[in-house]
Amino acid sequence: MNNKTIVILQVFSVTLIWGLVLSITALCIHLIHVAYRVHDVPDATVAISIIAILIFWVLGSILTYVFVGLHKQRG
Amino acid sequence: MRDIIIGSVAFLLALVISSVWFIHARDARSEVLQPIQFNHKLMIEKTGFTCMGCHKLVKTNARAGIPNIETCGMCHSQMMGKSNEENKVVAYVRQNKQIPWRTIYYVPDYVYFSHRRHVGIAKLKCSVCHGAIASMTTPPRKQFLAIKMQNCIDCHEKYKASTDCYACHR
Amino acid sequence: MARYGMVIDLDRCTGCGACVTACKAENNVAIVSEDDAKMGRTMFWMKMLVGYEGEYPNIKMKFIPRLCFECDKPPCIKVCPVRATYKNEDGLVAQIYPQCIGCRYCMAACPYTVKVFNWYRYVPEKPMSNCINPDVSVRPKGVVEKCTFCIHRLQKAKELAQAEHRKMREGDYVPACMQVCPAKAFYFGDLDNPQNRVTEAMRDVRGFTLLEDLGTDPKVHYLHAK
Amino acid sequence: MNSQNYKTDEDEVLFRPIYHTGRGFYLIAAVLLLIMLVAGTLYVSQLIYGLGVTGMGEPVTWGFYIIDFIFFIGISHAGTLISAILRLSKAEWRRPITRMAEVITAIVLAIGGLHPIIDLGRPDRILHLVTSGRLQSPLLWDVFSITAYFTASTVYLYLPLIPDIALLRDRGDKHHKLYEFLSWGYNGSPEHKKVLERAINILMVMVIPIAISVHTIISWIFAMTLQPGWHSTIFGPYFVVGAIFSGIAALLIIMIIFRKAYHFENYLRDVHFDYLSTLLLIMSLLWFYFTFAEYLTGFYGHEPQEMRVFFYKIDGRFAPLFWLMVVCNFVIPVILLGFKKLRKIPGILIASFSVILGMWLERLIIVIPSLANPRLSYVRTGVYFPSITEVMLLLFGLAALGFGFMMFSKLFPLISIWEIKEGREESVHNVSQRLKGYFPAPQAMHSMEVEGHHEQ
Repeated sequence: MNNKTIVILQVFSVTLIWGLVLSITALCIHLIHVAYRVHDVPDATVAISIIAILIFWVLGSILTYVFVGLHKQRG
Repeated sequence: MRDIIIGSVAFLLALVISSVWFIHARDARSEVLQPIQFNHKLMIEKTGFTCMGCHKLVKTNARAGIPNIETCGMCHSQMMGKSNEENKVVAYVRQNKQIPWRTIYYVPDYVYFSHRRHVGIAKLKCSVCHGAIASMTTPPRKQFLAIKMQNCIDCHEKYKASTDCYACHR
Repeated sequence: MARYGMVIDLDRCTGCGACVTACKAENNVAIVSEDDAKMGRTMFWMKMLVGYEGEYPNIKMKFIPRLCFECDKPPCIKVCPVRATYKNEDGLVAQIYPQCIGCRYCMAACPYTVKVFNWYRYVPEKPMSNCINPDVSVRPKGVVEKCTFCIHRLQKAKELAQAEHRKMREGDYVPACMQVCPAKAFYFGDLDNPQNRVTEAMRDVRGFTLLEDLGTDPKVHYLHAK
Repeated sequence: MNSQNYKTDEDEVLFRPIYHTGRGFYLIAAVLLLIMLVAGTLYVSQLIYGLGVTGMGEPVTWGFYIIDFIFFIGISHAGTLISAILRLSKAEWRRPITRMAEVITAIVLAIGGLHPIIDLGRPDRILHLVTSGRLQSPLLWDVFSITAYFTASTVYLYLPLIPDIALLRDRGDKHHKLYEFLSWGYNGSPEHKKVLERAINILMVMVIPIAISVHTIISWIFAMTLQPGWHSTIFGPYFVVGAIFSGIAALLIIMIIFRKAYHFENYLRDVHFDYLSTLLLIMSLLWFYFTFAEYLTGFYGHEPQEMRVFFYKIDGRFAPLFWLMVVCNFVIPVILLGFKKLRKIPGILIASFSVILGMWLERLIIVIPSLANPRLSYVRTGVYFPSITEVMLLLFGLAALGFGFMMFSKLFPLISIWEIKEGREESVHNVSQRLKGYFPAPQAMHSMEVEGHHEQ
């Protein structure tokens, strides 16, 4: 395992968090869609998902910020 | 470190295998072989029967009804042709034994499915769910339209039938 | 769409328990072992609640057959995380067993405690296993179940009415508990139809519902002269 | 082992647990693993036979699992919340304790998050939450808030860990590649420090509302229903206060145990315990205030259904537990922590254990009596007695917490080394600067610096 693999793994770990963030976003959109289809209080669903999506996006961004910041000035 | 890699590879492998197995086990039902290689096409062509000729309850009952040997026996108490399969039918009729047909289409007990609703009231064609069964020369070996809720819902949405869970679940 | 409701005349009810038995038989409600019963796992969709009024020796027993009240504003459906319980177009509170994940939140939210849970997979023993009603599913383990107003009867009745090209009539569809009541204490039918006997009974001055102040608007009313 | 070169490191003690493992460690780990194994077996039997193996019935349909769920999630507030608040308020004494607090959070959240799944009748249908989840249900709020909190607290654990990982990487002994991977190329340059500091600052502000929301939402699971004893507006803050309360107690216990085991006496000093236990004392008083307010309003209103639950708690079957809870959560901590003489390590340890027990009892007393006394007064009062499965799964949670903590201590330092170093190098200067900024008068400089030492 050389340095290159480690960097690839590191990039992979950042994509993981984005995988989580995006899947949460997709899940929220899916749930909103379902709520609209069955007329089950969609506005509440929208309100809750907005908060959830926002939080996860900020979390993902912070981690990415650190990752980019630590790699930019490497060496 | 090596242990970690080996462990995670093994874990991923197990995950892949189990998920493949899981998906596979859900979809692929082993094919069902009937005791007699019944020929729907020949039957319809020779006798001019419609589906309802043999599946008599299809419009009035929840189950369509598989003909019993008394029905078969009306014609097949002796050989009418030369086929080997007919021979078997005749044998069953002579022994007065019901033919052990095997179920292909079945719904779980928590689902209310009725042919009356679909054929009698909604006037659906048999082929919607059972495919071109009238022109088949051998009995179907597996479900033409898999009995899955998504299939039901797709059709219900298409024809604006009720998609309320309580329309079918019980 | 119809809005099915029920009225139970407590002044007629003798507390015989025929409705309880009929419900158990009709809906394949499990009969649990003695040990389980002691832990409070008896399963009743229709339960005979017994209240006592007055002081010894002038005690008056009060019988209240309690089924799911099919509330118009049910507290249980609000909390279900997977839409396994919801109010359907006929105003019935549906409980969809294959959808239920068994979190039992609806049970905690129901102020009337009408829901029961399948703690085990109950396999009916020999004589009873012949008495399974094929129209009703046998619930698997780990799901919540409750009175359905005998929904399987409605499914059939609706279909028969459709096949005969007519509208549903009063009496086409009655739950099992009402059918067997020897005291004729039950009224059942579409509440939107003012001609029904049930709507008439609902206008009775003796009428009340349990825990009225919660605003759940139960569709099962009781009649009782104070 | 070539860590000899580093023997000169002033904080060598903090690295030691990573490189040296005593026999006691293996012994305790084995015991904890055994407990987890037994509990795991029992859980498998629950999977096979159904929830009937528990002691739950009707109307008590929630039992130990939900209690443990609230309890563990409550403990998780030890970490991120406390460490974030302390960081935010620039409390310098936080430096040696933040890491432990954050680790507790991450581990306990994972354990706590498992409990609702354990509690499900059909865990095989968990995917229904994805395919047809209802965001209107408080349970789904919980799924989201716990996921968010878990992600946030893991990130919040990880980011301040990076410099330490880099230190470990530079030592180059054990797990070199792992540290290389995890350190994300941190090299301690001012730019890197700045990036990390900024990220931590944003996170700690963000983590506080998330942490508060998590326990508020858990309380809403109960408060959103109409049940007597649950349907209360005070539940959100009440649960949060209880959570922080039990969190601090758990943190104190872990600190005392690992201080002893890993010889951190020089880092976790009396002043840390003193401050933390003062915090515990404040939370105890706050908890009492909330409990009093909650029960008094219920009692004064005298709604019959509410009173049935109320008397069941303070006078009926649950009275011993209720009063034990009051003793554990209020009387013992106030006595032990209120007097400076008793506020020593043994006293703090006892008080913390009593708080942990008391808070667990509090969850029990919230969940069970309300369920046992349904609103409909004709329904019989329920009985509940836990089965061995439920007890073992509670032990599983505790064992998993201990085990997880021990595992963590073998990979990463339990005390934030860079923060200690930074504190040593910079904060004395920073704090005195800050103190100067507090007061206008330049004449009293000398006496103020003496005070300054006292304060931090």
